[in-house]
Amino acid sequence: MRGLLPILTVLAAIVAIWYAAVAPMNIRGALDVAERAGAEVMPTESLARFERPIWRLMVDNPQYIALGYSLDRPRLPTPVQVGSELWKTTGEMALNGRAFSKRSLIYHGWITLHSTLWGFALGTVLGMAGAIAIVYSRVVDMSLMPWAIISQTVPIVALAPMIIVLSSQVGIEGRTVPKAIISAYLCYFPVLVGMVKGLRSPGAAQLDLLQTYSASGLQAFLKLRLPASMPYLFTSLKIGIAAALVGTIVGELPTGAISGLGARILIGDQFGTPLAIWAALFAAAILAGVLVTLLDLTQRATLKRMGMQA
Amino acid sequence: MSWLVFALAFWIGAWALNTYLANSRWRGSLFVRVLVPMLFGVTLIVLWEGIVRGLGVSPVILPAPSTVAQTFAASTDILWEDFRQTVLKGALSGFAIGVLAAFVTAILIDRSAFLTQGLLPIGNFVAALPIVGIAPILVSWFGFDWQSKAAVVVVMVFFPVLVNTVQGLRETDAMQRDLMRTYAATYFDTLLKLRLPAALPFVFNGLKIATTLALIGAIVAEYFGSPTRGMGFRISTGVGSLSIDLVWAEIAVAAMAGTAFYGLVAWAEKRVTFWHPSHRRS
Amino acid sequence: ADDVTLQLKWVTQAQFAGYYVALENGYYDEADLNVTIKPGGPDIAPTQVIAGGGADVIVEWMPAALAAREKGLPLVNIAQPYKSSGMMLTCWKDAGIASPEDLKNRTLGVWFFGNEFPFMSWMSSMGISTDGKSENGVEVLKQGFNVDPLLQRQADCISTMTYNEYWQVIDAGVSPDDLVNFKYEDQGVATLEDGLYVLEENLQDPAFVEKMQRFVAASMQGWKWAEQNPEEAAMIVLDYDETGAQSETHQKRMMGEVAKLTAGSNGALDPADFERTVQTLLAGGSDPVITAHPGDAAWTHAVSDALN
Amino acid sequence: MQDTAEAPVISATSLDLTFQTNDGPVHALSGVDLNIAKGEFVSFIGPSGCGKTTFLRCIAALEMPTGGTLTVNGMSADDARRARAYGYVFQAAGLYPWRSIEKNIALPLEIMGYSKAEQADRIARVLDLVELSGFGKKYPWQLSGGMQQRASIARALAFDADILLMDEPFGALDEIVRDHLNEQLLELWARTEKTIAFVTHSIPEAVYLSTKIVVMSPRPGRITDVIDSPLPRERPLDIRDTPEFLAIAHRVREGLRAGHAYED
Amino acid sequence: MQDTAEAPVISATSLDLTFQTNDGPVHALSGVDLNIAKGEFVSFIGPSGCGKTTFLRCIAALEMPTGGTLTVNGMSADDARRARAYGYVFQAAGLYPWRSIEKNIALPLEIMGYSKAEQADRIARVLDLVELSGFGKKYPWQLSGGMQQRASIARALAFDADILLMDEPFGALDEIVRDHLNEQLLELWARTEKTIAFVTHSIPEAVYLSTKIVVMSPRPGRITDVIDSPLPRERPLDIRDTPEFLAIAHRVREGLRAGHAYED
Ligand SMILES: Nc1ncnc2c1ncn2[C@@H]1O[C@H](COP(=O)(O)OP(=O)(O)OP(=O)(O)O)[C@@H](O)[C@H]1O
Ligand SMILES: Nc1ncnc2c1ncn2[C@@H]1O[C@H](COP(=O)(O)OP(=O)(O)OP(=O)(O)O)[C@@H](O)[C@H]1O
Ligand SMILES: Cc1ncc(C[n+]2csc(CCO)c2C)c(N)n1
Ligand SMILES: [Mg+2]
Ligand SMILES: [Mg+2]
Repeated sequence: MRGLLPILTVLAAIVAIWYAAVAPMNIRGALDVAERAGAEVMPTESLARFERPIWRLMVDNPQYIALGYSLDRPRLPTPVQVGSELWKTTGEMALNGRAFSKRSLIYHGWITLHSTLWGFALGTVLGMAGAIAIVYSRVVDMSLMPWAIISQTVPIVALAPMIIVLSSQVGIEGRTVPKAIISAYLCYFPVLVGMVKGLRSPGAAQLDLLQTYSASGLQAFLKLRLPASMPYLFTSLKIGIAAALVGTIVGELPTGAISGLGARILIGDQFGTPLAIWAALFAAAILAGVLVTLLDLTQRATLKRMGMQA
Repeated sequence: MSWLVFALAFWIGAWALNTYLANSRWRGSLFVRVLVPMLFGVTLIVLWEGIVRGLGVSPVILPAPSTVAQTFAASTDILWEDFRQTVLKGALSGFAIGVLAAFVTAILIDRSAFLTQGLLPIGNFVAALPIVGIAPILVSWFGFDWQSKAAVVVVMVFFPVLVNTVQGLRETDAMQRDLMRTYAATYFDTLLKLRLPAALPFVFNGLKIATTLALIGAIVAEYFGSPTRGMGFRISTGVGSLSIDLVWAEIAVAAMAGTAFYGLVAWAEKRVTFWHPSHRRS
Repeated sequence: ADDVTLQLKWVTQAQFAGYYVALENGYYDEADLNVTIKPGGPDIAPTQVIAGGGADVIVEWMPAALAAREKGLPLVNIAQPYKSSGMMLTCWKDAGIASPEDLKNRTLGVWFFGNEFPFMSWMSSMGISTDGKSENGVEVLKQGFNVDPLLQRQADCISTMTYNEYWQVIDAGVSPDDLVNFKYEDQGVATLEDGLYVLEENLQDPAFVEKMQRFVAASMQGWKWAEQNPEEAAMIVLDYDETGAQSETHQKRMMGEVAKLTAGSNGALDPADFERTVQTLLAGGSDPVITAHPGDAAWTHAVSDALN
Repeated sequence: MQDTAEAPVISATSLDLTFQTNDGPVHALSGVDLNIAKGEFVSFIGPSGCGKTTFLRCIAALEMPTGGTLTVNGMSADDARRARAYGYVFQAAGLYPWRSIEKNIALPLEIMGYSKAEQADRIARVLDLVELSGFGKKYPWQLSGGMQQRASIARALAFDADILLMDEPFGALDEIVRDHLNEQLLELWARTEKTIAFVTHSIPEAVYLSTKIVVMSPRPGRITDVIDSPLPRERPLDIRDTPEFLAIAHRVREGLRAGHAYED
Repeated sequence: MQDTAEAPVISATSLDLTFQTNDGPVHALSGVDLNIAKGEFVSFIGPSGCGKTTFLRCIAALEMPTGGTLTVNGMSADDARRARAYGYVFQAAGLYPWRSIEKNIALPLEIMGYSKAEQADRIARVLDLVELSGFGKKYPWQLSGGMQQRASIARALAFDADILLMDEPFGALDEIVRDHLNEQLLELWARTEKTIAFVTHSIPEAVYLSTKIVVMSPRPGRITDVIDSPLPRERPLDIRDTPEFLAIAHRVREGLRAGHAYED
C-alpha cells in the first residue's frame, strides 16, 4: 500500500487542475446565464462577449466566476457535478429499486457489458485460433500476419452501419451481435499477437526435451506451448478486453443510439446535456477498470496456481 | 453462379500455390515473403467479387471490389481532399503533438520516482479507456475543423506513448546503470547515453499503437461535426446517400494510409533499434 | 397476423408518435398485423436497411428516397402522413441576419446524411455558392447531432426542426427574440418529409399491397389519435424510448409541434406536393440531387386509396 | 578407435554433419568414428563450437547427420528415440516453471503413458536417488541452481532408458557444488550401470568422471584424441591430486591446445 | 593481515554491510579487514553469496558499507569514484548493444570529456592491447563471448584509472579461452602496473593470477584466509602443474571447503 500515496497525490493534482480549468471554460456560459437573469455583465452584448478573450471576461466579471461551477449545461462540469450525476443515474436509482430502468446507467452499462463480453469471447476465440494456426502452419503465418496488421488500420466505425445491415440480412436481429462483431474485430488482434508470442515462447531446448520423449504434436501443445503462453495470454486478454469495450462503444456511438453507454454519450450530445456525456464516460471508465481488474486477479490466481510468479 | 465457382477455384489454386511457396526453398526470399501475403489479399478480393456477383448482392449493401476500384479512380480529387483534411491535418498533426507531449512529459516525470509511481498506474488505466467517447466533447470545445480532430488524436495517442516511454526509461538493467556510476556520469549523460537508447524499443511500441489509434480518432471525431470534407465526413454521409462505393473507396484510402503510416514507423524502428534482439538478423 | 417491420428515420421520439400510438393502442392488432418498429439513429440509412431486407416499409424524407431511386433502389411512396415540412434555418439576430440575403459570407450548420438536399436546393435557387465564405458564398459545416454550434457561435445559423432542435436552443436559455428562423415552407423550397416508402417490386404482390393498406390505415388512426391526445401520445413514446434520455417536457412539446405538420394529411400523397418537391430538387444547381424527373412511378395511391 | 568385446551401444562411423547457413556451410562434424560400449562413461571435451553438442544431438536424433552411419542400441538413432532409449540432460536445467519438481519429473512419464501409481512410485525413487526427497512439491524457482540440475537429472532417470546423454549439465554451477554433484553422479553411474555420454568444458571434471575421454577440435569438428582412463572406478575427490590424474589432465590439455585457435 | 611498506591503495577496516530485505537483514559483509598495496593483484574467492561482489561494489562506491572504514587512494570510496580512480569490469560484458565496440569504448571517454582525437587515439591503443583491432566497427552481438569480454576490459582500460576492479570477468567463457585471457591479463598487469582486485570462482585461476588470494566464507561474509603467493611474477601456463602451485591450490580448496555448506 506504499504505492497508494503517489497515486492519490497525482489524482489530487488532476482534480485540482480540473477545478481550476472550470472557471475559464465556463465563464462565457456563466455570463450568458447571469445576463438572462437580468444581471449587469461586462460587456452587455452577447456578441461582444464572444469577441473578448476569456481572461478579459474573467477580470471584468470576477463576481460571476463562481456561477461557472453550477451551470446546468457547462462546457466543463466540475468533478462534483459529474459525480452527483453519476450517483443520480446509478446508486440512487438502485436504492429506489429502479437499477434496471432505462434511465439508469446500470442498465446501459449492462447492455454495453453484454456486447463487450460477447465481442471479447468471439475475439479471444478468433485470436487464439488464428495464433494456433499461425504457429503451426507456415503458410498461414506468411499470409495472415501482414493482413492482421492491416486489418487494424481499417477504420471500423466506417464498417459499423454496413455490419448492421449485413447481419440483419443474414437474419440476425438486434444490435448486440453487430456490436459484438465490431468489438471482436478490435479485440482479436492483441490476443492474436500475444498468443503467437506466447506459443512461440518455449525455447528450442524445451521443444527438444519433448522430442527426446518422442512426444506427439498434441502433447507438445498441451504440455508445453499452452502453459508457456499463459503469462502472454493474460497480458493480451487485458488489452483485448479494453479494446473490446472501445469497440462496443464505437459501435454504439454512431449506430446504436438505442441503448448502451455509447448511445448515452450520443444522446447526451444530441440533447446538449454534457453532464449525461460525462457521466456515461465515467461509467465506461469504471467498467473498463472493473473488467481489467477482474482479469488481473484471475491472472494472479491462475499463475500462482501454476507456480509462475505473477 | 459461375462467378462463385471461379472464385472458389481461384481460392483453392492460390492456397495451393501459397502452400507450395511457403514450404519451398525460396521461402526466405523477399520476393516470396511479399508474394504470399499479396496472393492472400488478392484471394480475399476475388472471393468478395465472386460472392457479390454470384449471389447478386445489391450494390447499396456491398459493392463489388471492381465497382469500388472504378469509383476510386473516378473520385481521386475528392479522396485526396479528404485525405488532406483527415490524415494530413487532423491525424498527423494530432499524432505529432500527442507524441511530443507524451515524450516530454515522460522525461519530466521520470526525474521524480514519486511522480512516476503515481502517474504510471493512472496512465496505464487511462490508456485502457474508450477515449474515443470524448470526441463529442472535444468537437464542442475546439470547433468543427481539423483542430478538434487533432485534439481527439492528441488525447488518444498521449497515454500509450507516455506509459511506454516511462516504462522504457526504467528498463535499463542494474549493471548498465552501475557502469554509468563508475564513470561518475551526470544525469544528462546517463539519460542521453543510456536510458534514452534503452527506452527506444518501448517508445516504438507505443508509437505503433498510436498510429492505428490516430486514424480512428480523427475519423470518429468527424462524425460529430466537420466541414464538408474529410474521410469521416464522406463515410458518414456516404451511407446516408447510398454512395456505398465511395464509402469503400474511403475505407481503402484509410487502410492504405494506416498501413503506410504503420509501415513507416516499423521501418524507422528497424533502423533505429537495429541492435535490439528482435531485429537482429544472424 | 401478418408481420410488418417499420424502420424509422431517427431515434424514438414524438416525431414518430403515430406509429407508437397505433402499436400501443392495439390498432395494428385490430388490423391483424404484427408490427415491429425499429428506431433509427444518426448512422442508420433506412434506404439501406430496406435494401438489405431489414424492413418492409421505412419512414424517409422524399429527397433521400428519390436519390436512392436514382441509385437503383426503386423506392415508392405509399403514404405521406406529414403534410408540411418542419425544417428551418435558425440564426442569431445579433449577427445581423434578417433576410436570406444576409446569409452570404456566413457559416451555416447543415445536416448531411441525405438531409442536405433541401438546403442545397435553396442555396442554388438563391444563387449562393456553398464552397466557402465569400461575397456570394457560404461556409457549410456538417452539423453534428446538437445545437452547440449555434450556442457557441461556431456557426451563425444551424438547421433545426420546428419540433426538436429549435426548442433545444430555447431550452439552453436563448430567448426567441434573439433568433431569426427561415422556414423552408416559407422560402418555397420545402420538400416532403417523413413519408412511408416500400420497394417497388413488392407492390406487384397484391397480398403485400393489402397488408400495407391495413398498415397505413392503422398508422393514420394512430396519427389522428396522437393529434387529438398529444400529452398521452408523448407519454406512449417515452415508454418506448430505450435510451431513457428523452425528457417528458421536450416530448410533449415536440408532439404539439408535430401535430401541426401532420394535421393536413389524411395519409394520401398529394401529387402537387410531390411535383413541387421534385422541382425543388431538380433546381439543385451544379450538383443536383436528382438529374431527371423520376416520374410518377415514384409514388402510388394504390395503398392510400383504400383509406377512405 | 578401440573396440570392446560386446556390441557397442553407440556406434558412429565416419559421421558428417554440415549446417547450411546464410554465410555458407558450417562443417560441425566431419569423419567422426566412435564406439561406446555398454556401461561406459564417456566425456567429450573441446573448444567452443567444436561440435560436442551436435554429436550428442545426433545420437539423440535431434539432428540428422549428412553423412556416415550412426546406430544406437543396434538401430537407427531415430528409431532409438522413438523407442525412448535414452534420457537427455541439457546444459540448463530446463525445468518447466509452471510445474512443481514432482510434476516436472512426471512429464516424460505422462507422455509415455505410465499409470498414476507407477508415476508416483518412480518419482519418489528418483527424487531419493538425487537426494531431493521432500522437495517434490516445490517449484523450480524455489530451488538453488544445483538442486534444479539434480531435478533435471532425476527427470532423465525417471523412465527406463539405459543411455544417459548429458550436455554440460554442471556448466552453470560453482566449483564446490560441482565437485559434490560429480561425486554423486559417479555413485549413481556405479549403481545403475547406465551408459553415459557427457559433454564438459572442464578438464578436471572430464578426467575425474570418465572411463574414456574424447578430445575434439573445431572447424571441421573432428576427434583428435580418445583417452582411456587408467583410473579405478572407485574415485574419491582426492584422486585429483594424484600424479596419474595430473598426467591424464596434462594430455587432455595438450590435445585441446593443439586444436585451438586463439582468436576464438 | 600483512601490510606493505607504502600506504595501501585500498584499505578496509572492520567493514560491515547489512542489507535490509523483506525477509530480515542479510549480513553480506562482516568485520572485513584488508589492505591492498599499489601494484598488487588480489583475487577474491569463495562460495556463492559470500559477499565478493558486495566487497568490490563497496570499493567502487556502488554500495555504502553500514559500518567500518574504507579508503581508496587515501580518500573515501565515493570521492575516489568521483575522481574516476578505477575501472570496473562486470561479470557479464555489459556492452551497450546500440553502440559499436569502438563507441562502447568511447563511452567513458565521452563522459569524461576527452577530445575526439584523444578518444580515437585511446580506442585504437586499447583495442590493440586486447587484440581486437579491426573489430571496432562491429556491434557487440556480432562478437563471441570472449571477444565481448575483452572489449569490456578495453573499455575499463581506456581511461587512466590505476585501479582495476574485475568481477568474475571470465566466468562465462570456456576453459581454453579463459587460459588465454588469463595469460593476456597477467601480461597487461605487468606492463601497466595497475592494482587489480579480481573476483573468481575458479581455484586455478585465482592461484595462477594473484599475488594475494583472499578466501571468503558466507553468512555473514567474512575473510577466512589471506594467502600471499610465493609464485614469481613471471608465470607461464605450465606453472599450474608445479608442486608449489598445487600446494597453494590445495590450501585454497581447504579454506573454501571449510566455509561451504554442501546442501547449497
Ligand atoms: N542449427 C545450427 N545451424 C547452423 N550452425 C549450427 C547450428 N547448430 C550448431 N551450429 C554450428 O555448428 C558448430 C558446432 O556447434 P556445437 O553447438 O555442436 O558446438 P559445441 O562444441 O557444443 O560448443 P559449445 O561448447 O559452445 O557448446 C558451431 O560452429 C555452431 O556455430
Ligand atoms: N541489493 C541486495 N539486497 C539484498 N541482499 C543482497 C543484495 N545484494 C546482495 N545481497 C546478498 O548479499 C549476499 C552477498 O552477495 P554477493 O553478490 O556479494 O555474493 P557473491 O560472493 O558475489 O556471490 P556470487 O559468487 O554468486 O556472485 C548474498 O546473500 C546476497 O543474497
Ligand atoms: C447524421 C444525421 N444528422 C442529422 C440528421 C437530421 N435529422 C433528420 S430527421 C431528424 C429528427 C428531427 O429532430 C434529424 C435530427 C440525421 N438524420 N442524420
Ligand atoms: Mg554445446
Ligand atoms: Mg558475485
